[in-house]
Amino acid sequence: MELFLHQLLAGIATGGIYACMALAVVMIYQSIDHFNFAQGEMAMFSTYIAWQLLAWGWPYWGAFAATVALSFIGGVVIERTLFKPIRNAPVLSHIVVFIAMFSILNSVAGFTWEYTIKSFPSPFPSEPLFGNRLISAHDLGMIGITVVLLVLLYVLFRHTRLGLAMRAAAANPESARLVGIRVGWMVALGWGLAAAIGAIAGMMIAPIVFLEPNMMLGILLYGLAGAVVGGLTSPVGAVIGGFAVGIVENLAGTFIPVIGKELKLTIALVLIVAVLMIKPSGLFGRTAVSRV
Amino acid sequence: MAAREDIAEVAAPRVGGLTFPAWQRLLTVGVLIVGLAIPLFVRNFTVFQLTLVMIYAIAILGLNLLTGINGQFSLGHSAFYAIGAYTTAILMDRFGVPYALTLPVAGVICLIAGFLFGLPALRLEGLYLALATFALAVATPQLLKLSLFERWTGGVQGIVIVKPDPPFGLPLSQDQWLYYFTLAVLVVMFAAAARLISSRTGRALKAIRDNPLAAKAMGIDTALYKSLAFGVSALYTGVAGALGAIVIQFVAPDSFTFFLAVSFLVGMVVGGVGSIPGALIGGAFIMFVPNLAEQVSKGLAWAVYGVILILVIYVMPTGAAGFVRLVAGRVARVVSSNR
Amino acid sequence: MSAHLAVRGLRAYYGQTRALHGLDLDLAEGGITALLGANGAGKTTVLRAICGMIRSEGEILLDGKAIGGIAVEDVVRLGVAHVPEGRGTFVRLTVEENLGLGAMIRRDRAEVARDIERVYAHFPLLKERRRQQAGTLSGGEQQMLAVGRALMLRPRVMLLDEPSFGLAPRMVAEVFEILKAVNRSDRVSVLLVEQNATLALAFADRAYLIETGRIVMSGSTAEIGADENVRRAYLGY
Amino acid sequence: MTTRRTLLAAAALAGVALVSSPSLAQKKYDPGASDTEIKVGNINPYSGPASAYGLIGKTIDAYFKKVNAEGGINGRKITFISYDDGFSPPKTVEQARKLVESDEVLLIFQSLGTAGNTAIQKYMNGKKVPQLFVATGATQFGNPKEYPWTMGWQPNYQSEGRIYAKYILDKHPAGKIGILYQNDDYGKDYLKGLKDGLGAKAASMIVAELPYEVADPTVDSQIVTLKSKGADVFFNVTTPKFAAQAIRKAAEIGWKPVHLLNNVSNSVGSVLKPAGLEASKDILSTGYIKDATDPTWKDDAAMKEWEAFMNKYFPDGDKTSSFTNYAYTVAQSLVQVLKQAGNELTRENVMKQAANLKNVELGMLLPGIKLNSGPNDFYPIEQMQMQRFDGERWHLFGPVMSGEIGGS
Repeated sequence: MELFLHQLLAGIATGGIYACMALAVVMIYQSIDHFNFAQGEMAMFSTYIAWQLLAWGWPYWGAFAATVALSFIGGVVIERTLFKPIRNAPVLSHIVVFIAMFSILNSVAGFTWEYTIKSFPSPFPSEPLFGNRLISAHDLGMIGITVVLLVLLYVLFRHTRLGLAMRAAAANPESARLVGIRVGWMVALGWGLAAAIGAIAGMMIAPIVFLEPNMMLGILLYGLAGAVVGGLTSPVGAVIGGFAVGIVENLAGTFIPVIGKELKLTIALVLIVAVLMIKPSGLFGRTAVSRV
Repeated sequence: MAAREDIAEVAAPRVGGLTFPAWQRLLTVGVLIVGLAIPLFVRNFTVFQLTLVMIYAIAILGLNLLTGINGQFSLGHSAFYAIGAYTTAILMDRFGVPYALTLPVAGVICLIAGFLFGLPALRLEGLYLALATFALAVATPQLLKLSLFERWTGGVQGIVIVKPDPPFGLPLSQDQWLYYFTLAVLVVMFAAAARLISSRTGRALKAIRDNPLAAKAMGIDTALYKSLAFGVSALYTGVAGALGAIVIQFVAPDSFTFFLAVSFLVGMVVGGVGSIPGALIGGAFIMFVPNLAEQVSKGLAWAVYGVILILVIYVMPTGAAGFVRLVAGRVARVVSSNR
Repeated sequence: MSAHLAVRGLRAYYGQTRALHGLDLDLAEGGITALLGANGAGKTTVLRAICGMIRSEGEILLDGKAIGGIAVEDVVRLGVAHVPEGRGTFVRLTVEENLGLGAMIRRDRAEVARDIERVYAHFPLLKERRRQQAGTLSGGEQQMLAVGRALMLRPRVMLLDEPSFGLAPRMVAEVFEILKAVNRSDRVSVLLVEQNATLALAFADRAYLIETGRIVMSGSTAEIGADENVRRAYLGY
Repeated sequence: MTTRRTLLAAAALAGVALVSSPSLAQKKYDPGASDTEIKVGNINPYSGPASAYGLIGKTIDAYFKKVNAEGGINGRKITFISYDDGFSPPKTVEQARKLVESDEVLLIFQSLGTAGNTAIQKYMNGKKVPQLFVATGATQFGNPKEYPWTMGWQPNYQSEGRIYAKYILDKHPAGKIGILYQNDDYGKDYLKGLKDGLGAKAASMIVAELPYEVADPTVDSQIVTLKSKGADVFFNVTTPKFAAQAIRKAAEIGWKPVHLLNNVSNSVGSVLKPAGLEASKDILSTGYIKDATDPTWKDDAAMKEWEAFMNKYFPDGDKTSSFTNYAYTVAQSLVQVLKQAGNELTRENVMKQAANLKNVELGMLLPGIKLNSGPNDFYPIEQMQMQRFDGERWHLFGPVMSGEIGGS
């Protein structure tokens, strides 16, 4: 029982990582209607920018803010320069460009900052909270920031004209143009926001997993899994999905005999696919009403 | 009137008195002749590389049958490649089966594996299918490593197999022989794919891709055909994997990571989604372009690769096959307007 | 009456294929003009070409200024509202969000709020369903929503693509009544594409007949309606 | 014509006769060697999941630049051709064949990774091209009877595992051992070494052995489990990133076992410092190379030499990474072999000289540790010494121990 509780808490802590990333995944899905494979590498790259600023002696929150701003601009620029020209190409061609971006960012980061791990500071206190040693202040802080982001996104999407325009542009670009929405810029904005959220996720995750060019490889997969389980259309679902994946993975790894510890990831993935079979649009996702 | 001419030309462009399909046939024969001659004139190492190109081409063609013809999406074909490779390696190493006989076994096992995977995949579409196949790709190396199967798979160590010598005392090097062997398999599989696409089954698969609801209404058993597409696709990729194991002489979990699946996808898109000859171009691309990128810059090799990839997509958004069609169409128009 | 929207020598393309072969069209300021023709004649294509949704050549003049080749959203910003074929509602958004989107380019919040009420006054059913996802509405209700959304733009020109499609006859009359009222009160110029020629001729004051991408006849609705060929081919008597 | 043939025959005879004293031998070359150059091939993961190791290839490259700048080896310049295999065995095979058949190198040196080296082992031995000083501690690369063209270099993982076993049996005979290992050949070799070393007691002493995958984001879950299983000896078989995670997580949850950290990850600069020096206190490990980030060696002459080399030839190189120390030393070992080979730069002689290292001392090896090899001993380094971290630097203790696997 004690082990169960401990693993549950550890699962929540890791789940926080996935939730953070899942949120960025949902963000990009909302604006481009598919998934960006280079998302993790973008987050990793942003985190390196923050690391570099810190190394130059910037204060933490200054570097944090600058990184978020730079990432936002970077996201917009990537959309405008890389994806606008191939707007009409098939989806698979877009995916190949994502793969290209993935290799470029990974390679450039490794070339510039080396592949040796770097520690990245946490803005939260390092002593254990409430005498609880199983979940650190940083874990809690990260979960808190995820929730704050979630609320901000909710407000943006549900209660502002800009958010409404973004949702419209993603859901039905042609109709959105017909009401005068500049769809191209909405997509670029979506990229910017996704990059900014990714940057925050990266800066929250790096203190836990250490900063190195390949740090996002596994996390992106789990984040995607979380987003899909929760439903790609629902930010709340994505965050819950992220936690669910973290908890399931830890419990499966610990309590399923023989194969559990070796196939932790596989079991988590099988469960996710099972969820999708029963509920193809995710636990909290809405099925699009399709007109025939 | 002008419109009617346009349509007529798009339907059957003629260049130099030959229709597009006629050019294709001519080109096929030409490529085959060159393919037969090449190993006699180049180094063994190049022969080996070209063999790998053909193997990748078969794997990419497999993926293409699924994505290009049937419209299903897979990021997990490294798994079927791995199953094919391990089938061959285990049969050769543990049971002493001759290498040539392992290919059909690998193909059948992958057909079954693909069909079975295709069943649950039926309920998933687009991104969700992508995730499920992605999961398959990620899980594959773990399953191969699993200590439960270590007796057969060799666990993390993998299996080393012996490279076959040419039969009947043919005066060929091992590399040359494997090249011709692979070429023969490739020709058979490409021809079979071409027949499949133009058959009733092929039309059904394409109908499902273009309009699943209409296909259903026409009485096509979409579930069966979609699973079948998965199976056949896996068969192709599995046979490629089997050949790969023989040529590389080694299988290990690290050989079949998610990056292999990504490479297949890249090869398919670069060659042209839905194009049979495009698979060869795709195979050559994933074989040679990374080496080229490495020559440009060692530290930034993958950045260079990424840039090349982006440029390719910009120039040929629908892959090499689409690009050729476009150019052929243009040429045809210029030729006919000069006539 | 000057031409509010004038089209000269319009050619339009789907990919490599040409669908319109040079056609002229005038839309009178404050008038209602109908575009008649059989299925596939190119009626919808004309509307799509005017608001820049497909590639076209030739001149398109709004108030005498060329608007050919500019982006859809910029055409819309000049006051051209297009109710597309198939309605183009945002099915996952609520009714009220759909209406709000119609006024996306307007800055006068208070006026927008008043206009929403005006649309609700026209279509009380929409008010009842304001919090529902648009996808849950019936075809007729969605059509009302599409018209309402177009009105939210306070357009100067409205392009309507088969607004009667999928509507019960009683509803059709209602929608056209409202359109006519708006046309009069706001002096909106309307270009109407209709399969139902009888309806269109009753509603409009001018009409064009289009066949395989070309204008084959134009004139007042009275003239067109009186034409023997038109009566036989399109009016069915 | 006749005279020339006779001359050639005489030369060949002379070559055979003088084989035992290479410096006097006639010039004799295999592909890849000439009067002016020696071509050395290498395969490294510059991309992909193991790209951190790419630093090794880059450092070796820099070191050979230094050798060349200082006049080369017996007047010959080293041409170092290094390719990327992205840690994928099929690519390793392709690159090895490219090096042998296209670039025609004299030998392949320091190809990295167990799977990749296994993949090319048969090929290299078939071609009779040296696969020298492979960059892996797997035990299968020191088997001269079956694979006379393949040789390891670093102490093998199993030997190291046995050293820890010896320590545990000696100091904590009643300990409950918890193991965290990377789920691949490297992790399993360590595991085997430890279990062999513990012998019959292994089953009763080991309370948990938990694997992790390279793609796993964290090893937090495993650490929590190890603690709750009541382990009081922690055998940490992880690569640097996961080692740092494990050390930090253990400290975070207040788990204070006897912590045995594998040599792969005992760099102060790139593991212990990121993990937290306080948290790393009292960790035990083994060493054979000096760690540049350990202040113990601050004034060491050899370390200063290394630093001068880094500053001049590899200024962008990450000096906190132990890979640069490692690569520098292994490159020196190759230079030693090539020097010994003199003018007889044949593949056979290269292997022969590699198997003829006698008490070679290299500056960056810990005091007392020497290179030794023989026709039946393809493990040049077999000695290690245990060390304890005091929160700032490593302190060596106990005797220089040698593994029991090599020399067979």
